[in-house]
Amino acid sequence: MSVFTKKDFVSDQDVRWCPGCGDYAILAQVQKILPELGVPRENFVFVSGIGCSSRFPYYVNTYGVHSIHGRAPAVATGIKMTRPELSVWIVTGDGDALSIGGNHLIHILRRNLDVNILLFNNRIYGLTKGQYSPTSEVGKLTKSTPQGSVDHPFDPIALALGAGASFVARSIDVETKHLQHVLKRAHAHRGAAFIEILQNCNVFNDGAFDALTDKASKSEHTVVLEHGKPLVFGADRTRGVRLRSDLRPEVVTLGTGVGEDELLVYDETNPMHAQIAASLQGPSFPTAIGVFTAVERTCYEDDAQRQVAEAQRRTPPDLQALLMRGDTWTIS
Amino acid sequence: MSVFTKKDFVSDQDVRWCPGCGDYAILAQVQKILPELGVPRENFVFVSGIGCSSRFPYYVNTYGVHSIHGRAPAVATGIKMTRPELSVWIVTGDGDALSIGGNHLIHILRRNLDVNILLFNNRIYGLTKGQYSPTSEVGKLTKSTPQGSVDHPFDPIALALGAGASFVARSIDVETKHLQHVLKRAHAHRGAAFIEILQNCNVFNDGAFDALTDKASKSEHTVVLEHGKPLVFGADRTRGVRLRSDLRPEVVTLGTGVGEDELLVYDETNPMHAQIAASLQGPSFPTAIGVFTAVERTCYEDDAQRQVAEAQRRTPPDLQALLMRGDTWTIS
Amino acid sequence: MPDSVSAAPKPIETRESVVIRFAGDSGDGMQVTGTQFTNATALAGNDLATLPDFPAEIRAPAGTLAGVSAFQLNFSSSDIFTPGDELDVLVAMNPAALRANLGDLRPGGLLVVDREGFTEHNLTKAGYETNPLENHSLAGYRVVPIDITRLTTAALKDLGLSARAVFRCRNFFSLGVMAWLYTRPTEPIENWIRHRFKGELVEANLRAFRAGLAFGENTELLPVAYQVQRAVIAPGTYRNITGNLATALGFVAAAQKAGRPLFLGSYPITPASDVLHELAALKQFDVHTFQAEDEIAGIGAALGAAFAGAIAITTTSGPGMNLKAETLGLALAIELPLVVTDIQRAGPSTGMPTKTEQADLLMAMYGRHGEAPVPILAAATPGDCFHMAFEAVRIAVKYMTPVVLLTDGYLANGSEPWPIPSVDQLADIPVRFRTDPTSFYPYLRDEETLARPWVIPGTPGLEHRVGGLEKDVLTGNVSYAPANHEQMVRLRARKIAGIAREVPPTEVFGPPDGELLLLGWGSTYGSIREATRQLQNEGLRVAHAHLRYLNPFPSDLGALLGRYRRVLVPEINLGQLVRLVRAEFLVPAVGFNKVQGRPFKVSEIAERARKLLRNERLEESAA
Amino acid sequence: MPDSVSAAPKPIETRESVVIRFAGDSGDGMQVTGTQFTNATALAGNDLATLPDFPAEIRAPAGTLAGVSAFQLNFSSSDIFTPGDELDVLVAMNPAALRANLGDLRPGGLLVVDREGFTEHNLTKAGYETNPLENHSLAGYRVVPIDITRLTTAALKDLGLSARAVFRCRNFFSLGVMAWLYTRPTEPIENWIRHRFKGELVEANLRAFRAGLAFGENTELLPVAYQVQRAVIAPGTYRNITGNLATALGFVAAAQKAGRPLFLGSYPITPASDVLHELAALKQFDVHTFQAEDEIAGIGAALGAAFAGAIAITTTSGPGMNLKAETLGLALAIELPLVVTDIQRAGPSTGMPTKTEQADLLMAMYGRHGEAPVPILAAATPGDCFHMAFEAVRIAVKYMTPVVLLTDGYLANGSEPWPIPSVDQLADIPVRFRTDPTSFYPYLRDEETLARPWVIPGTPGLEHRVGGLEKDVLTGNVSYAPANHEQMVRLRARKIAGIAREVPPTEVFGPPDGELLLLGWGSTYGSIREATRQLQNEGLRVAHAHLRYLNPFPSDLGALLGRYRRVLVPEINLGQLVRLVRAEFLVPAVGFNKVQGRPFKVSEIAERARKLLRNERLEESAA
Ligand SMILES: Cc1ncc(C[n+]2csc(CCOP(=O)(O)OP(=O)(O)O)c2C)c(N)n1
Ligand SMILES: Cc1ncc(C[n+]2csc(CCOP(=O)(O)OP(=O)(O)O)c2C)c(N)n1
Ligand code: SF4
Ligand code: SF4
Ligand SMILES: [Mg+2]
Ligand SMILES: [Mg+2]
Repeated sequence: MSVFTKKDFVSDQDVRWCPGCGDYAILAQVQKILPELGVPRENFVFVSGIGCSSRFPYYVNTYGVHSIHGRAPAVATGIKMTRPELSVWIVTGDGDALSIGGNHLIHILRRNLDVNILLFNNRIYGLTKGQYSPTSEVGKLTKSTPQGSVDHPFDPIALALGAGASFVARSIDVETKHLQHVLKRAHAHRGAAFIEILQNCNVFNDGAFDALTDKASKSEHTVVLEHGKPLVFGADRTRGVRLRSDLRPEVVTLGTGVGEDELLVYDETNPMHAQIAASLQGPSFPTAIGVFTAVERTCYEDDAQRQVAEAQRRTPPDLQALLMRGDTWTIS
Repeated sequence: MSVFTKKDFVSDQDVRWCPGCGDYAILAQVQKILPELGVPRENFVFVSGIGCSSRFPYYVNTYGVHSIHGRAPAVATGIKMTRPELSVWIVTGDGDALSIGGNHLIHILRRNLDVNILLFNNRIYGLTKGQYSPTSEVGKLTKSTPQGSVDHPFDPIALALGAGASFVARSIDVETKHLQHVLKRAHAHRGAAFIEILQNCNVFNDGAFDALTDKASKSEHTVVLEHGKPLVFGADRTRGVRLRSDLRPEVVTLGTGVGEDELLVYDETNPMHAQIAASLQGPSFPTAIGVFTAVERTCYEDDAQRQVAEAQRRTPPDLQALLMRGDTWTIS
Repeated sequence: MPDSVSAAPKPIETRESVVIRFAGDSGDGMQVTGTQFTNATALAGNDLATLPDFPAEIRAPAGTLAGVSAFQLNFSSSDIFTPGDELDVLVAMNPAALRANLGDLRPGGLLVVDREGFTEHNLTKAGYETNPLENHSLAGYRVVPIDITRLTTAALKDLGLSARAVFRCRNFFSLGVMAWLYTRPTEPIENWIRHRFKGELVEANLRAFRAGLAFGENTELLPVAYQVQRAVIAPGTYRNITGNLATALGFVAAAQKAGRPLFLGSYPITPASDVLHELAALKQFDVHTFQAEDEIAGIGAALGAAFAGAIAITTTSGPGMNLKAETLGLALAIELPLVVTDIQRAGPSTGMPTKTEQADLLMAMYGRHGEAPVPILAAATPGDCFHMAFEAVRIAVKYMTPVVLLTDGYLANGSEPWPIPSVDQLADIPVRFRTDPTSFYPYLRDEETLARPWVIPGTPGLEHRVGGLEKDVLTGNVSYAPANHEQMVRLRARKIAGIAREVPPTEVFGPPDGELLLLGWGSTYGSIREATRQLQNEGLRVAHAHLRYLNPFPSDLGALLGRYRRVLVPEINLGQLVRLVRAEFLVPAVGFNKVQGRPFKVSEIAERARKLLRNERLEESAA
Repeated sequence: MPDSVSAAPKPIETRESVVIRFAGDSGDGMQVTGTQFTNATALAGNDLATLPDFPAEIRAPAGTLAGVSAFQLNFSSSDIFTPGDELDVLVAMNPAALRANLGDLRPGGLLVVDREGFTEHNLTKAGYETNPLENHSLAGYRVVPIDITRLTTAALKDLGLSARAVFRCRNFFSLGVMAWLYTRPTEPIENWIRHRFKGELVEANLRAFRAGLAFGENTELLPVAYQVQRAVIAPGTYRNITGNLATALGFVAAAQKAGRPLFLGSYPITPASDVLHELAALKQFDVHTFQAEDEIAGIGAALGAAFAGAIAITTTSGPGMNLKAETLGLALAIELPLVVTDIQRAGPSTGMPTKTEQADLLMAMYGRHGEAPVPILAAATPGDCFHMAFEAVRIAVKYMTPVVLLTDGYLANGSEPWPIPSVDQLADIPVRFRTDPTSFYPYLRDEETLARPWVIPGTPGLEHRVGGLEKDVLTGNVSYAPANHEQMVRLRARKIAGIAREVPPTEVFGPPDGELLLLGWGSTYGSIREATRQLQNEGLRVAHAHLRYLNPFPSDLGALLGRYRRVLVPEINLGQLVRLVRAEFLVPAVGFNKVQGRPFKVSEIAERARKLLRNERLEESAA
């Protein structure tokens, strides 16, 4: 296998996102880690739906399918079932994955195909020029909601957990190192790896994640989940998340009679921890980023392939015999 | 308003379910409670998709729509948004609601329209004669899975919680009293009330819930969630559910050094309790029935109607003025 | 004394053909009875055609009209094309079965009933106010009432079976009576019983069957037995096959001949589910079945599989076909091979799921936005489903295009004797994945077929992207250039139109020109063919052509239509093929339409044709 | 000295009509410029037609061809039907705009460019190797290079604005130049600036605009100004309206005239989203908008709203239309009023979302399984969208049926002066919910229209169920009876066919018979009408008929087609209407097809018609 570099993963197509769009940063991180995964370039397939985010495959010089709105998980399922050796990546948006494509998303998660799902959550429909999305906050003023949106949004993490996902994570477009790390973890995970990537749409929803990305405020507004480590955050790492007796989280300040040992020590294999981390929501709580859940579960395509192999072992394929099955009679 | 009785809610159509089907019991309980709700009969609308369960509206003498496969929540949304005063009931199956209709289900839950959703979960596709469904257990042998199904099923309760549902409950076809109670609670809840009703399909998945319904075993295999009460179960009510320090539940026997005060006292407004109750799964745990979650949240149609009213207050509707808006010029 | 087969055998008369229907409650085992009678008949060397008729409900209440299940068989010493218009024999196991089916029994036909089933309770459920066995309303038929339940019980009495178990053997008693009456070979039926049942049920059903045979032999109600001579049938090895099974096998054979895995993405729906069931049980042939969350995911996964290099198919019926439209459009835009099978049922909307119809042809043609042409094939008979499924894969692969294959509920569940093809004689389906990176362009087309290359992931140096946006005519990169779009739209259309070059010339049954051409497609084949034969026998210059390629049409079709004074197009819809040929060839073809969820009777078509020809003569004499 | 308007005014010449296009980077504000020029032109009393052309990308990189945005306007002292084939004037704000649009400028046309935009950097981005302003490649045009940026900056220098803010005022400078050149009234433009902008931006844009005016007045490059006389336009009050806005208003007006709430269930999609946006802002008219999770939920909710008694509509474009098929089938089976609007765009598949096409007609006709007829209407011009939306609601309610309304991207975003209807003169849409329980049957039909009664929940004593299974012809209860199904299939078809009784007679522009009929539908109206006029002026016996009712056809259409020797059907597709009329009337109509994501030029149609007529003469003389 030849050694690839980032530029081998840059396609010859002009990138057509708006200048300043968060998608650029995500593209760069993906292109950066791909050569490091030990997978031959020709074995990568990027599958997307429709949306700004879903233009992604055009820009990555691997195999790719820019499919239809919401349906990338279905297409990816057929690819992965047919060719389990391929490394299949789904790129999707909050509209693509959670509005029209919500059902395919939850089904691929429950089936646990070994694919990586990157959901670019900009909390807006970018490509169609700025309608609110299922992740937009209540009261969002957009072209389609001039008096403010009234629907309670999905929390993509909670939804993925509810669907039984075996790997659930969150990162941020501009957190390049963190994003790379999470991408690699997703690749390493056997099973459906779901990553919500908070992404700034600087044209239609600029600054949606400013609190989490501004140098000044970000350490107060994010907490990084690390397996086996307590939930500590803050510029000087003096704040932490503790569980109350009613199982609800609370933010505490360390030192003021509160020790690190009272904080929740994160266990990414514990589903209750994932629920607690998912429930951390601003402004009173820092937003959690990192790996919420990573548990082992058999992959759909492995089991499906095993059945094929088993059937072949039990009954060697004989087409003529198949056609002749049952009662036959011969006219001569 | 005239006083209705159960038989006013029986339509003139022959019920066409298989003899012995669990659907009969559910129909009877619904017809029983409807007259008790204080709603004029003509204000009820039953909406369903396609499936054995979805034949339900034909048998209830109210307004009804037997729509298309998976789409009942969409149709119900239009009805409820247009006419919030109607009492709208969705009847659906595990295939209808969780396979083809999964997306509409999670969206109506997040939007929190004030409807009642009865999901008849028989863990099989009844109407199409017995293929496995998204709630069938792994390894299910059906016509379409002669070597056993390989997909990890959805837990409808967990999925509804992940979607942000404001009311989530479970009952059982043959638990007539319990079912009536849960149905009434659902009706009383303002917002989307989701009830999973475990239902026996005696033709294609007979006995799926035997452990939970057999006289002999049921008290060992079910625990009834009651707000403010500890999780006690068992024939002689000597067993209970306690939370371990790692937040995972465990079954304990009362008396043997364990007192009721150590058990989880159920709080239906606490999302963590709902998650714990949802995680109780056989054979090592009793299955929880009752109300998992009941929280207050504004209803989509209320907010939507409020915007209409607000707009009308702000700008009295003047059609001619609307047509004349913007630059106009007159040719004479 | 049913056991002592005594006396001289009764006389045997010969019949050319017989139409028989077994009808009973859905719990009465009528499908089994019919199938076994059919197998025995096939082994007896008759030509035959069958028509099962299931109730719409899973388990309708016993004894009701909604619960009636029936199985019809036409067998003959000459060619048979349909299950028959009218019944010579009706076996009715209860009042509901009688009421639901009597209308199809010809005057003077033989009516066998289980007399004991005609209780007050059952009569009421069937909607009879008085017992038809007693009120002379059946005077026009040859009624043979038998106490089937009692006789079966007697035959099984020392087996210690429950009354319910005994009751469930009644169908084999009836089968025995009919097997005697038509001198069917009993061996295959008895063998099947031994194979199929376990424990005492083998003995029970054998006894019931033999009791039926003995009853026939002894009863005075049936003074003669009948025989139907062997038909002259092409040599070969045959089996009975339903359309759905043939469809499944056709796909397996095609994938095997292509040397590729077969991938089915599907969502259950009546009457298509059986193709999924069949294929799910054939994984040893490298068959991968995916029961998807809905029809969109079914076709989406199939398209993914095609991209990855499998022979990809999806199966559904009308309602699901709507949902596949968008992905079908993507498939034709990215030009990947994929077969979409629509096993039509009565619509619109949920319609009548268990009933047949041919009303999805125009949707197959036009049911997508934009200019979105796809080839359309349609099977004519149950066995033909095998060949058309195979052909659909061949075309899809050769032309890098999705193909729509149409069958219907009648073909799906109907069966016919099928000459089993020799695997060696099935043509290979060449699959050549491109692997050479020199001068590679994803949309560089084969000059003859206009197909683009099939390049699968895992091929080094050929990494490329496909998608639904309009593409540059060569590179496949996104292009909004106006002229490029027009070129692509026309190329896609030309590619499909070009398939006509290998559509076989239209076979004509009858004179190459004449007064009338009956033009059909799909499952009306048998009825039209038989009607044509009758008309020809009347000396009329009538021919029949049956289209298996609906898009593109065979290249000789226009000329062919022009050689007949009239073109009549019988369809189980309101006129769909007729619209296509009128628009294409400007011929004044007229439709003959029936939309009742069931096939044409031969007599209906023949009568309509006669009327048309009479009018023609009238017009001429008036002119 | 831009401020001192000195010297004698320049001479003014008169033109009959002018086609002008403003082109620049998407950040250059060309849509605003065009719209303001249009408004001023409308107020000047000219007839006009416009064509905006957006880039496909949200924000393509500045200076690239992909980022070019343009707005075209044709204005005249006589009737105008199209935005014009060829440009008289092109304003190009940068090299990319020049390159993308120069091909449409007529030889000798006026080319205004911002000279400073032609930097090496920008030239490269546009793909120019040398500067066209310097290499004589523009010799065939009257080039007016202006230092727009410098002049704007100068005019705004003491306002303390950032360079970026100043740069964004350049479009008003260009507008000023053009307003001077064509003697447009400046008042409305200045008023608009005052209204639209805030703070110092009012002053900035006013100054830029006036600087442009002054520049025109003073520059030697523009020796004369032009005027275009008022057109003879029917009296009334006018506004400019785009098709999407007109569609939205048509629905609001219809719901108001029906006295019912308007319910829109929709999922955003280009180019349909604006209808959702418009309606979402009109809640005071009892408008309820539901942005659904997908197109299926959009139509599903609309159908629910119809059941509940609202005027229910759903809007989408091609890809979404596929997804609505199944619910549309349910709507016609349960017979509830519902309008489905398909604002067509270039397909197949994702295609070219921002480009126009007319290729969804056959999908509207046939894109559902089973026999599933619906009425189809199509708007001919932007303003006509209002009337057809209104009419669609009227028909839906009167006939209790879903209706498909077709418009397209060209109509959606294009605009035309629209005579504002008087609300009093819009007919009421009578809605009569049935409330009387005596002899109530859900499917008892009105004898004339065959419509079933509309009964809404909340009505005591009329509780009933509707669904997609086949229904008894009277009670609506589930029925599988064969004859009932046929009756229902034919009733549904007859109901829709019967609408023909109130389809207005086809208007013919030109002689009532003759050599050639140009038959069109939808947004080709203007091009065909103008081409017809030209051909008529050449003395040819050519007429134009334009269909706004595609299903059922007007009852006079067959006879009409028969009165012309030839029928030519120009369509922005591969021939869809032409297939329908050929099939229906067996007329040898031929198609003229262009599928480039943009409208026909008048000259293309005229030329094709001439050729056809020449061939006809040739054939005749050869005969
Ligand atoms: C069937 C269909 N419906 C609607 C659309 C229009 N559409 C394209 S992308 C999109 C939403 C995109 O939002 P998101 O997935 O959040 O992507 P973003 O552009 O924000 O990255 C919509 C509604 C479409 N292309 N196809
Ligand atoms: C679009 C569409 N796809 C498929 C079907 C076939 N179908 C009808 S019901 C059903 C599944 C029913 O399962 P469930 O919802 O669990 O209902 P049950 O019959 O078990 O009560 C399917 C696959 C259909 N009617 N329409
Ligand atoms: S619209 Fe928003 S999401 Fe789309 S490319 Fe532009 S900035 Fe990015
Ligand atoms: S198939 Fe199962 S679910 Fe359906 S009616 Fe029969 S028993 Fe009930
Ligand atoms: Mg988005
Ligand atoms: Mg079920």
